Amino acid sequence: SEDETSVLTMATTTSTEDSGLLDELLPIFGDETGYEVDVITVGTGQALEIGRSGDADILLVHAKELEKEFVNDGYGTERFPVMYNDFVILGPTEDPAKVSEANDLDEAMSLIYQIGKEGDSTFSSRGDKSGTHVKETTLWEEFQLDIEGKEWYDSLGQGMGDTLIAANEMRAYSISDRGTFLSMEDSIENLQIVFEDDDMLTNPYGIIPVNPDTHENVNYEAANELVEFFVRDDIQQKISEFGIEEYGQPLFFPNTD
Amino acid sequence: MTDKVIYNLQNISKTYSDKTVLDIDSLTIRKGEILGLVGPSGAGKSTLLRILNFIEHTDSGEVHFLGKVYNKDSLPDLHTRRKVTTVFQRPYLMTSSVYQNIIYPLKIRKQNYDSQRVEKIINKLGLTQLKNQRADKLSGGEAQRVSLARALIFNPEVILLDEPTSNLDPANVKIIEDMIADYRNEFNATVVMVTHNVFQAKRLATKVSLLYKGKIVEINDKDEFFTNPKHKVTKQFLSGDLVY
Amino acid sequence: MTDKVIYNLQNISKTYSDKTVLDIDSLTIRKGEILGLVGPSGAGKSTLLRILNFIEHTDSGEVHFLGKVYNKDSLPDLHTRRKVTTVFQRPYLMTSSVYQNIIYPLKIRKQNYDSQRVEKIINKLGLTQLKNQRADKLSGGEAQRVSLARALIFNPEVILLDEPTSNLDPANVKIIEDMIADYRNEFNATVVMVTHNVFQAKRLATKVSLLYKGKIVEINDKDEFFTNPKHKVTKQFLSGDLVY
Amino acid sequence: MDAFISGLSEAIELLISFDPYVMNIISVSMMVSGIALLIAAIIGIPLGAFLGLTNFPGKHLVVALLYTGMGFPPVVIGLFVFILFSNVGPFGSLEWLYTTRAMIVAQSVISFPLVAGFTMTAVMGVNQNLLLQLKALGATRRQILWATVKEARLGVLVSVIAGFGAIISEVGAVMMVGGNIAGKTRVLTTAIVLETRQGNFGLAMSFGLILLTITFIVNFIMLHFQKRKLIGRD
Amino acid sequence: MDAFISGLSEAIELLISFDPYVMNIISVSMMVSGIALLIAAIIGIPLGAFLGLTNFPGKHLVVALLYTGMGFPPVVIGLFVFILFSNVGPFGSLEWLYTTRAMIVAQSVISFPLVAGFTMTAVMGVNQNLLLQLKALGATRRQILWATVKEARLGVLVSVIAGFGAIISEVGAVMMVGGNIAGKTRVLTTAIVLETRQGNFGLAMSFGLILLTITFIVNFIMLHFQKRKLIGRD
Ligand SMILES: Nc1ncnc2c1ncn2[C@@H]1O[C@H](COP(=O)(O)OP(=O)(O)OP(=O)(O)O)[C@@H](O)[C@H]1O
Ligand SMILES: Nc1ncnc2c1ncn2[C@@H]1O[C@H](COP(=O)(O)OP(=O)(O)OP(=O)(O)O)[C@@H](O)[C@H]1O
Ligand SMILES: [Mg+2]
Ligand SMILES: [Mg+2]
Repeated sequence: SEDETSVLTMATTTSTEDSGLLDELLPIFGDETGYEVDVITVGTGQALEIGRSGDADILLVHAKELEKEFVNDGYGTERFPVMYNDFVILGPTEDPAKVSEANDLDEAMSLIYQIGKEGDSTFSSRGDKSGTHVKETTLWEEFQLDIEGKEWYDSLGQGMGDTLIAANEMRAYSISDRGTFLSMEDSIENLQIVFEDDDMLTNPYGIIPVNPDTHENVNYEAANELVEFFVRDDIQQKISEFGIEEYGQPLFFPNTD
Repeated sequence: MTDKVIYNLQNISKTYSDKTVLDIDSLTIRKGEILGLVGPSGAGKSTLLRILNFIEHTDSGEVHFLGKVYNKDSLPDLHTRRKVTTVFQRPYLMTSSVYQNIIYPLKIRKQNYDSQRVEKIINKLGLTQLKNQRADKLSGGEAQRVSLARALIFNPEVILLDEPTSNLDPANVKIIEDMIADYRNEFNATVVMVTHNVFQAKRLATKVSLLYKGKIVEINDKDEFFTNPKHKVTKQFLSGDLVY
Repeated sequence: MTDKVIYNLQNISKTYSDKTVLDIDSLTIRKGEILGLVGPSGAGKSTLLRILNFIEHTDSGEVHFLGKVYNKDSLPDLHTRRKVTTVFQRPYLMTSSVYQNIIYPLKIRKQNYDSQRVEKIINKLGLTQLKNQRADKLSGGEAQRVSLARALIFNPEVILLDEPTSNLDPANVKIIEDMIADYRNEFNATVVMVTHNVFQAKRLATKVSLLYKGKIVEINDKDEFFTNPKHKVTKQFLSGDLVY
Repeated sequence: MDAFISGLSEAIELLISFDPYVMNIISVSMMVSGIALLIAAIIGIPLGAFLGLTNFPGKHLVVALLYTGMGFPPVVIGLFVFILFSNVGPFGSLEWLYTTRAMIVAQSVISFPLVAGFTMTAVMGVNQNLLLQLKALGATRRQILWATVKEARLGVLVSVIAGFGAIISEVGAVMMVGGNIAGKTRVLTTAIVLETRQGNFGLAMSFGLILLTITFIVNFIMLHFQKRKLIGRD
Repeated sequence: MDAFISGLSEAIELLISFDPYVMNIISVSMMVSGIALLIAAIIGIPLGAFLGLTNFPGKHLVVALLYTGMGFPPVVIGLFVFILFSNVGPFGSLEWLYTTRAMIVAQSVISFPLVAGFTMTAVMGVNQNLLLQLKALGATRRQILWATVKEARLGVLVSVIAGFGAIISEVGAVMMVGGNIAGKTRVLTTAIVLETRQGNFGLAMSFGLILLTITFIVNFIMLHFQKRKLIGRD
């Protein structure tokens, strides 16, 4: 029925899909170009793996270092910055570690480490080598806090949403992208933002067409059109407005990296 | 022979999907009797035994048993039911050894038992060699003998036998007939025996009854029944002319 | 009677877990014979029939059947096997109607059949009323008759009968004996019949054989067998003194 | 507990409003699981019956393998099918990945051991005399197989019900090979996961209820044909 | 195809090196599924046998419900258990969520209908004369139940195998209520999903192989006791 070249397969991460942004933008793209976009939602690692095998035409992910490697290895043509949002540190409403009183990120992380060591609270990590998890690991390392094998450090190996649900139930500390937290705020009442706004907490999203030289079957033409679409001014404008109506603040910021 | 009434059936009927297979106005069985039950194939003999053993409900009527009354909504309690047992036409043996099958009734009664008596019964029925064999692989006649052993083992007051020697050779038939007679004499037990073998009824029964199309056509003392049948149908049956 | 050899068994043996239940040096069955097979319970009669019907492998020896030789590794082809059938001691009826059970052999042969003949057989066996009933709920004797109808329906050359009247009343026994005799006369069929009823063997058989502990002790023309038994064991059996 | 109540009313609302999004999800679910089950039954029932009727050296091993197949993690089967149909896999050129076809393949593989295994068990449970009787009546191997399946029909039916239950409720494999694409490969279970992840427990519950209702209706219809057998113990 | 080969060698390596991470995952898997199965069997076998032996009005409905339970989506059961044991749920104060206890509860619920349903089917398949025979011998209800289960033992065993297969391979519910916490509630299936999400298909495959090996060994041991019955069609 449908022409193969009219379908574009995009692999992306759960946090992007769950925010609802794609549901808003992709229909516009479809109306304009006639392309239909199939969205496959998987983990970051799996998204990159799907790209490597040529099972997707384009990737939208947030793991900058891995993305660069992907392009360097010849699997993607180029990484285009699309937008960014930021990470926030979450904690239980009673905030036993008093992280909200911390002056900087270093202190915030140390307080969490300390309360964990004392056995009065826990930390829920995604533990799935996703963009968010990689960022979290970098932070512990940056502040020389060794979380390896600690009883209070729960490595969940799950998506962002599931991790937040778990942290909410366990009254644990955690790190999340702002978008996911805002979209779930209503159902995770035990959690609040205890620390935010630090340069180290930015979370850039990139879009990468899969290299047609490596996999000749990919729909490179359509992928390029989607890239052009995402960086267009009016779409960047829409990205910056997305979520304001519902959450009172934007979930993503237009990016020029 | 004592006069004590064991069974008294009143207006019993049983219907399977519109087909009435049993319709008995009245039937009395007394202690110590050996009632031979004869009748053509499909007459309802096996059905009657199931009702006497309380393993099937009647559709209407009353069964008086050992002085109490039961009907389609009430069955005797376990203790009472355990006084009766049946050796079925197609005995079902469990997939354990012959020995385990035979002592099963004793085991479920959690009864201490005389293992010498068990051995004696097994011996008499020629099952000694088969004791440890799997019971579900037995020949037709072997299965029938195991089934009989399993029934006699726990001294029931009433034994219902559904053609217990149909798959057996003459010598075995004799052994089993003797055992039944002995058992009845020793325990003053009551026996109801379905048989197609008119000679067997003659040899063993004290009373004989003809069941025909679900009805008791005639019931009488053995000698009367055979020498002086009252009913036309009985006469036909005895002369081998009665077909359904 | 023709002389054509149907079966010729040579040094057949069959063992179940260390127990040899059949051990036949030689047995010949000719076309048109009605061989009565007698012997005590557990002698191996049913086992022999299974081997004659090729539904069980022998452990050693040869079965010559209609001029070809078969052994433990070879069975006749379908066409040949379809010339034989058995009426089992415990017939298995499928959970469909009586009628469906009876015409099953015709259906699987994809044979056009004479439905009048089907009706005639059903009628003769007194099954007309039961035609549309579920076959797995029949009484013992009814099941036996259905099983016989199912065997006769497709005109087998050889019929093996394992106590075909054990659950039947005298009138039915007579009908069935007549049917077997008629069938054999009409089709010059060969019949092997296991029976515990010495009278039945006398009435029906042309030859009689005594199986004892898996061995053929004696085989002879009917009259000779009964009036002038050669073997000690045969004499014991006939006098009812033979127990295992 | 609120989630149940709201889930229930939401489910009813979704169903009676014939919401096209929901209707599409239901129809994809039914189509994929239905076809997969058909494939599994066509291969699994004869094979199971054959195994149940035949003795051969090493049968014990085959049986254990078949039963192990019942515990084959659907996600592993999903992964397997994914690799087979991935662009770099042997069947990549078919382009079945992220279509209902790959889902059907995965679900067939998942339900097959259930159908075959339970059919085998049911056939083994049939009275052994049936086999002798059928042989004595001159049935061919195929006719024996068919007659035995008919006698064991309740057990065979339950094998199909079990297969259906397993795949209609399965999520890992269909997610992996279907991709949960809205309007194309999204089925009830993947929709449940999606909604749960987004914290919409009510909607997730309502999809769950729809799924159960479908399963119940399908079972009820299948069992209807067995009614007599089911209550026939008289 | 590479993923299979590397998965296999990785699996063997992981197993023979007694990697403590892997050993822990295996032991949690076995412990959770084992206890859950025990609970399901203790309730499911008698109940299934009872249903198989008894006639009552509406039995048809109960049976359809039970079979529907076989197709109860594990994720929905997971969600259900999650809500029960969550902070705001009725059993929140037990603090069982994200522990093996909640996983055991969920898996018991998942395997229960399988055990009960197949036991029921197996018992219904037993020769109807057994029931009459047992009654005639004076067996109590409980003794009848037990004797029938013994006669239907192959079918009952398979019901347990099916239950085990379903829960050892299940991922949605244990993920949801256990949380896949490394070293605490991570089991083989959740580890598979985790590795898959990370694109480590080889490692995922190797966990899958370990899982299958365990299932196979368990089945083989269980079937061993039934060997005679299995090959006894002679
Ligand atoms: N469960 C059942 N459903 C339907 N019909 C039945 C059922 N049980 C028995 N019947 C029918 O009831 C009639 C009487 O059966 P029963 O077994 O009592 O006969 P019987 O006198 O023992 O005959 P036989 O001597 O042949 O064993 C038969 O026609 C039989 O087909
Ligand atoms: N499958 C089997 N496994 C073990 N033993 C068996 C098997 N089948 C038959 N037997 C044994 O073989 C012997 C002969 O059995 P068979 O059924 O041939 O006897 P039969 O002469 O027909 O006896 P009956 O007159 O009692 O029916 C019996 O002792 C029986 O227990
Ligand atoms: Mg009868
Ligand atoms: Mg026999």
